[in-house]
This record gives sequence, structure tokens and C-alpha cells, in this order.
Amino acid sequence: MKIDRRLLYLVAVVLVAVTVFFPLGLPVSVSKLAVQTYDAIQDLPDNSVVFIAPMYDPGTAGELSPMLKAMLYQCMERKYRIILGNTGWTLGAGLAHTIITPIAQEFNYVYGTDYIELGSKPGGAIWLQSAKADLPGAAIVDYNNNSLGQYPLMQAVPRLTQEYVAAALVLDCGTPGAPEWLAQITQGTSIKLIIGEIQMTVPDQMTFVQSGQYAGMIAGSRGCAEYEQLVGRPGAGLKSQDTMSVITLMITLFIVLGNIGYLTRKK
Amino acid sequence: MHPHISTDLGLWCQAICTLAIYTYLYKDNPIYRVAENVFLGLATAYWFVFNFFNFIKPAVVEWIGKNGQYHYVLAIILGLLIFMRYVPSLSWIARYPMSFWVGYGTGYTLAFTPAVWLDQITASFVALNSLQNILIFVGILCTLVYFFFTLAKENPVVGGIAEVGKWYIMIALGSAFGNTVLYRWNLFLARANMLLFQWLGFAS
Amino acid sequence: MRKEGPMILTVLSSLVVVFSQYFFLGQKWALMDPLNNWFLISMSIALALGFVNLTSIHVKYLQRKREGWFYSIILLVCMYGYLALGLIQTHNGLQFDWIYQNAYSPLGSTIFSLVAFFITSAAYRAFRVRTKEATILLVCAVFVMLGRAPIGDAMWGGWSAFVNKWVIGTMNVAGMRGINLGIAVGGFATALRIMLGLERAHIGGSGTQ
Amino acid sequence: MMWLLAQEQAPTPTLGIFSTGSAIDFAFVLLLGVIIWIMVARARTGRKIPEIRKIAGLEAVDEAIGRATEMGRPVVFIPGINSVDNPQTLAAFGMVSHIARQCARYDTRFLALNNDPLPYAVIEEITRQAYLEEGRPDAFNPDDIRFLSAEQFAFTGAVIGIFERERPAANIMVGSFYAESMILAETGSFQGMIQIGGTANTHQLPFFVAACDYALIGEEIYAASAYLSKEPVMYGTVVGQDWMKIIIALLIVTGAVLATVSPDSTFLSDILGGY
Repeated sequence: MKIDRRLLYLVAVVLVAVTVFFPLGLPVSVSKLAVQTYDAIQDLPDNSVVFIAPMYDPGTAGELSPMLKAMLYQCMERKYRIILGNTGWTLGAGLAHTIITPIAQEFNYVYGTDYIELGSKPGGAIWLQSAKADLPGAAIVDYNNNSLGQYPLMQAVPRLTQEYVAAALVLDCGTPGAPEWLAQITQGTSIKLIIGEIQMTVPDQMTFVQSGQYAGMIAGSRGCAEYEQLVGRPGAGLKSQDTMSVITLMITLFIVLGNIGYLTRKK
Repeated sequence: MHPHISTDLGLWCQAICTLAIYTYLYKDNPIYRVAENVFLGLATAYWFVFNFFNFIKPAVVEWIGKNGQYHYVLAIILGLLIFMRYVPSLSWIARYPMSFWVGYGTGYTLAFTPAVWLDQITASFVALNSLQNILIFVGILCTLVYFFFTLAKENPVVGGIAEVGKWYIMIALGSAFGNTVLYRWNLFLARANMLLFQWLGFAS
Repeated sequence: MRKEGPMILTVLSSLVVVFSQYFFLGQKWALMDPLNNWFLISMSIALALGFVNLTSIHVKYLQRKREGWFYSIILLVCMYGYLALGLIQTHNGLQFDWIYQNAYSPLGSTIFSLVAFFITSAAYRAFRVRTKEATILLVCAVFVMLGRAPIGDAMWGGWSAFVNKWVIGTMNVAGMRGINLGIAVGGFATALRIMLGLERAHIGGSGTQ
Repeated sequence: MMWLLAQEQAPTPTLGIFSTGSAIDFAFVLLLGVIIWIMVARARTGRKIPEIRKIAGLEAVDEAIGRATEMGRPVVFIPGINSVDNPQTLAAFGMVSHIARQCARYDTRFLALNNDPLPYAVIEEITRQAYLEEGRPDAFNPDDIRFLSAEQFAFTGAVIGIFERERPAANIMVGSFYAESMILAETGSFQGMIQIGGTANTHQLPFFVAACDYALIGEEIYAASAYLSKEPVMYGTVVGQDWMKIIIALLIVTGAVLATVSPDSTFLSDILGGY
């Protein structure tokens, strides 16, 4: 049975559109991993400095921006000081800026003291190496092109090492990404590496969670939906779950139909 | 649910670009080809401009000009040598920059990956006291055996172990697959949200 | 000079990286910093190779009035126009950024999202229970999908917990680690083959020697 | 400044000469180097080297080229989308020479599509050389070795276009692939191409396994150049890879047994992680 693939596409688009307007509202259970991740962030010492790295761009923002949002809520509720910056993902800096600005206002975070935005720096793993030796020197200017020397938070964190930074929260979707952070910054140190991962590479990265090299992982849009519930701020992650249910049923149906056709033809 | 179409030029541009690419799903057509070539042109130019202002210009102005680190002049010359490939009699000179880049990459592989993978080995030192740990232990060993290239798979013991390894591999790949399918639709969801809520202005 | 020189340079540059990572003196001298910059600068310049190649191919198409030559004009105009704009305005320029945000970025994201459709047609067309291995892969994929979406839990309450613990957390971890350890060994071996001069396609050896 | 920082941190060297915690890492690299060197030396002196088992995806390379020849349509090769600093790209180079030679021999058009200017430059040179060695330098067309774009999806869009318009019969993709893998493999199959996909990027492997006719899984791509070259010296290096995996397996067995017998002992992990 050969169906025109365009018919399959049409079915898919219609199904997605319908669920976007009329959600099913199925409950989302919370996994152990999500709790572990939440606790890893929650249990950092008071007044810690966390480095949050939005290592993504608009292509993957659909999944990672809601995670960043929930992470910021949790960190600001715990009153951690936040350094926001990435390397190698130019557009990630702009995306993160629009997310952190309203949340920082909500929590009365002072720029330069409670949080700072480094923007995006070129170089990937190479930049991380230099930040380990001299963070302000490697970053030079902040997101708004202001010199970093004037900010108390930067004076307090001269290097990206365990003496100054308690955790690195990396939103990861490719290279450079979490593996570079692991190899260059957190491997063999007390800095906790917690990642927000696109759903696709979850199995791949799971082995680093099992080995303890990552202290936690928000696993795809599902993980985000779980984490949002733990933080108590339901958002876009939770909202996307109904579409995921419908897509799952559809793909499963297509696989089954395709195979029925295949098996009957074989006989 | 009444649409409220945007009047923002940027959003219109985004919507047109998005729809132009999706026409390919029907079939290859002139609209897609225009979008494809516009994108090719923009992308090639963008990366050059980005690299020029992030690496080449700082190198010349800051490092060489201000700091007097004149050895970076050699790095620029080394990069330029790749263009010797267009001079047939001197094209072999282009192998010099190439060998530097390959050598750097080779060194990088040797220098930075072992530490990460050694931790993967020590993480496999699991106490064989639960079903989960035993399954992990057996799986790692069988999968490694699957990748032995010089052991005869005709040998029933080796063949059997490698077969189990292959099951593990397929389960791992199946997990990756299942996760990816959903993730990919998230990407489409992001585009659909742009079209429906931002451009056409449906209330979300 | 033609064969030995590049070979020596390959070995030397990889040795510097290895030395500066593993050895005390290497870290103390901080050799990696200038070396990294050398790599970035020289690679950035080489990006211009792309310009030369694209220009030469499309100018040839135009000269021969090959089918679709019109599209070559579009490509060349966009490429050189955007390049000129970028060099005048820098990459932070207002118009340059506008084009990035409103044309470049949506074009890229949309091509990326085509994957969703292709996965769907592949689900119907390609994912067949042809062999035992393919069957395992498929069954597992469907299982995981149902475990990741709320619909699985709606069908059976323990679905996502089961998938997380046994499929992703156990079988997948073992399989992935085996694959990854093999890849690590293979990557090292390839690197060593290059250092030993066995593989020198990149410097004009005929593939492998 | 760099010097001052290094002084200030003053880490103590491990075993006198190594940077902190690097001795074991280095020992591993050295060990694999020595094993490979021994195997290569054995092969050079003509001693017996074990055969490599059959790898279906590599056997299929000649079949794919044969099919393209029969149909009078081109063979496409894509070396992934990373540059020459990624070992997967270097593994892909090892295959190009074999494929280009076969194409030259059978007078089949060979198209190589590149995302990065450096692999493009290397592949052009390898192909030129291959046509020369087959005595067909006139048949080599430099325009068939193409750089398309350094941007991932501009590249992908362009490859789709070439698949649509040049109608290749065989598509061989080996190297470091990302999200484009599914788009390329599925477009290829719309065109009815025979496809071989190989990568060490585990997140893309399921798509190559499911959508291509043959797949090279992970480490198999690193054995490709040796396998296709059929040279004993190269076989030797693959034997070295196997020895390394045996050592890793033995370490894991020892570690697991130790962890079972005395759960508190961290002796082995301390050595591996500490020096």
C-alpha cells in the first residue's frame, strides 16, 4: 500500500494544529531524574555563584528556552548569584537576555551585583580554557559591550574554577556544548555540571548522568515539563506535552500501518 | 480565536521565508529554489563576516597592533598559504596549513578525550548485586565484543556474545530514535507557533 | 619539502597540544593559548576558500547559461551584497542584524524543522521489521516514545517510570557506553595513524599508505 | 600575565613531570600508541596479521558504485559537516581515495559535497590524485568536488537541491553528521538511491540504521580506511584497536569484581582517576 507521503504530512500538520488550539490536558508524572536535578540545584550552598550557559540558538529554542526560564526561577528563589553567558552560540545570548530581564526585575536582582550577562563569546572549548585561567580577561565586555571591571560580581569571580563557581548549568544542543564544559571546566572539580538537554540527545548524555559526571539533567521537553512542576512555574514545556502525545500516537500508527503493508506483501 | 494579522515587516519576512521552504514538502519548485539560493548566499557571507570581526580583526588590531605579538602575523600568512592551491606549480605549499590544522585536531583528540572516557570506565565498576547493575555490566562487555574486528564471529561463543551486544546497540539506538522523533516535532511546533500566534495573531 | 615538511608539521603541532595538556611544563608555559589563536585565525582566513569555490562554480553556470542560471544570480547577489553590508556595518550592524533575524534565522530553522516531516514519512516507509535487529530497534523506539509522552502514562501508570529505569537508564546506558568506548578507541587510533604517518590523505598521500 | 597566573596557581606536578591528574590519561594514549606501533612493525616484517571480519556497510561500497555505473548516474560522497580537526572527517578521507578510484576506473561521475572548506580542499586533492593514478586525469572535473556552504542547513538545502536535479544513484555519507542526517537519508530514498551511512555521532546513528540500506556503526568508520585499503600495515592498526578494547574490558571486569567483593574499596578508581 503506497500512500503519497504528502498525505502523511497533511495528516500530521492538521493533528498538530488541532492540539495546539484544543489541548487534552493529560497529567505529566515527575521522574526521579527531574527530582535529582531539582535537588542538585536546590542544595547548593547559600549565596553560591552559578554559571548559566545558554548554548543554543533559535533552532532549538522551542525546547531549551522554557528550561532556562525555569532554571532562572529556581536560582533566583534560592538567591544565587548568576553569571549568564555562552561561547559559540551568538544568538543564544539575545534569547537569554529577553528571558532573564523580566525575571530579574520580578526578583529585584541588581545587574552587576546579583547577576551579569556576558553575552556570547567565540571560541568554544578554547574560550572555556581561557575563562578557566582568567574569566574577565576572556570575556572582556558584557552583553551590552560595557567593560567588566566595574562590576562587583566580576571582581568576585576572577576565574571559572571551583573556588568561585558552585555549579554550571548548561543548556546543550550541539557542539560546543556540555561535553566541552565537562572536559574543560568541571571534570575533576567540585563544580556541579547540570545540563538542560534537547530530547534527542538524552540517551546519549544519560551515560554521563549515570556515571555522575553530570549532577543532573533536564531531559527534553518532557523533562522540562516535570521540572517546571517542581519549580512551581508551569510553562511552555508543560504546554507542549499534549502535542507530543498526539505525535506519538500518529507515528506509532504510521509505523504499524507501514509494517502491516510490508508483512502482507511478503506473504 | 480571531486572527489579528501582524503589520510588522520583519514578521512578514520570517513568515514568507518559512512558507517558501515548506513548499518543498509538496515538491521541488522555483519558490524553494529561490529561498535555497538566498539562504546559501546569506549564510556564506554571514560566516565570513562573523569570523572576520571575531578572529581576524582582533588579531590584527589588538594582538599584533596593540600587544605587539608579532608571531600572529605568521598565523595569518599560514592561513593565506591555503590559497596556493590555485597556483598549480606551487599547490603543494597549501599542504602546510592543512597539516597544521590536522595536527592540531589530532593532538586535541589525544589530549582532551581520555580523561572523559576514563571516567566512563570507572563508572562501569558497578557492584554486581542488582539486576540493573548486572544488565549494565553484561551490556557494556557484549557491546565491546561486537566491535572486535579481528575475532571470528563464526566462533559460536564470540558470535553469541556479539549478537547480545548487537541487541544492546539496537536498544540504545531505539531509545535515541524514540526521543528524537518527539524532539523534531518540537522544532516544527516552534515554527507553527511563530506562524499562528505571532504572524497571524491568533490568541494563544 | 613537499611530503616530509607537512608530515613533520602535523606531528609537531599535535605533539605541542599533547605536551601542553599532559605535562607540567606544558601547562606552566601555557602553550595552548597562542596555539588556539593560531588555529582560529588561520582557519577563519581559509573560510574565504568557500567564496572562491562558490563564485567560480556559479560564474561558470552563468557563462554557459546552464539550466537554473537565474538562481546563480540570486546566490551571487545575496552573497556579495550581504558581505559588503557586513563589512561596512560589522556583524552588529542594524540592517545586517535585521536580515539575520528575519531571513537567515527563519530559513535555517525551517529547513531544520523539515526533519519532523521526513521522520514521519520514514516511519511509514522505512521502519520495517526486516530483521531481528530492526525489530528490536523499532519496538524499543515506540516504547520510549510512549514513555516520554504523557499518553503512555495515561495508558498504563508505570510506563514512563519503566522506560526511564530499564530502557533508558539500564539497557541504553550499557549499549551507548559500549558504542562510545569503541568510538573513543577508534578516534585515538585514527589520530595515532596520522601521527605515525600511516594515514596522510590530507597532505597529498594517496589515501592510505 | 599568563606566567603570573601559572605561578600563582602553582599546582604540583604528578610523578614529577605530568600536569595534575594527567599521568594515567597519558599512559593510556601511550599504551595504545605502543600497541599500534608493535602491530605495524609486525606487519612490516611480514608476520601474520589476523583478518578483519566482514563489515557489510564497507562491502556495499563497491556494490553501490557498480549500481551507479550500470545506471550511468553519479555517486555522491558526503564527509560529514565537521572540519579536519574531527577524527571522523579524517576517517572519511580514508574512504574517498578508494571510492574516487573505483569511479575513475568505471568512468562513473563522482560528486563530493562539502560543508567545510578544508575537507573540500583535501578531497579535491585526493580525488585528483586518484584519477591520476588510474590513468584518467582528463576525466577529473574539479567542479564535481563542491563546497556548498559552511552553514549546516544552507548546506542541507543545497544537497537536497543537488539530489533532486543531478539524480545520483548512490549516496555514501561517512563522517560527523548532525540533524541533517535524516533529511539527507530520506531525500535520498525518495530518489531511490542506494545509501550507505556511517557516523560516530550516536544521536544520528538510528536514522542511518533505519533509513539507509547499509550503516556503519560508530567505531566501524574508524576501521574503514584499513578495511578498504586491504594493506597488512593498516590491518595491524585495527588489531591494535582490538587490543585496547580487550584491556578496557579487563579493567571493567576487574573493577566490577572488586566493587562486588569489597564495596568500600575504591582502589582501582582512585588510581585511574587520581594520577
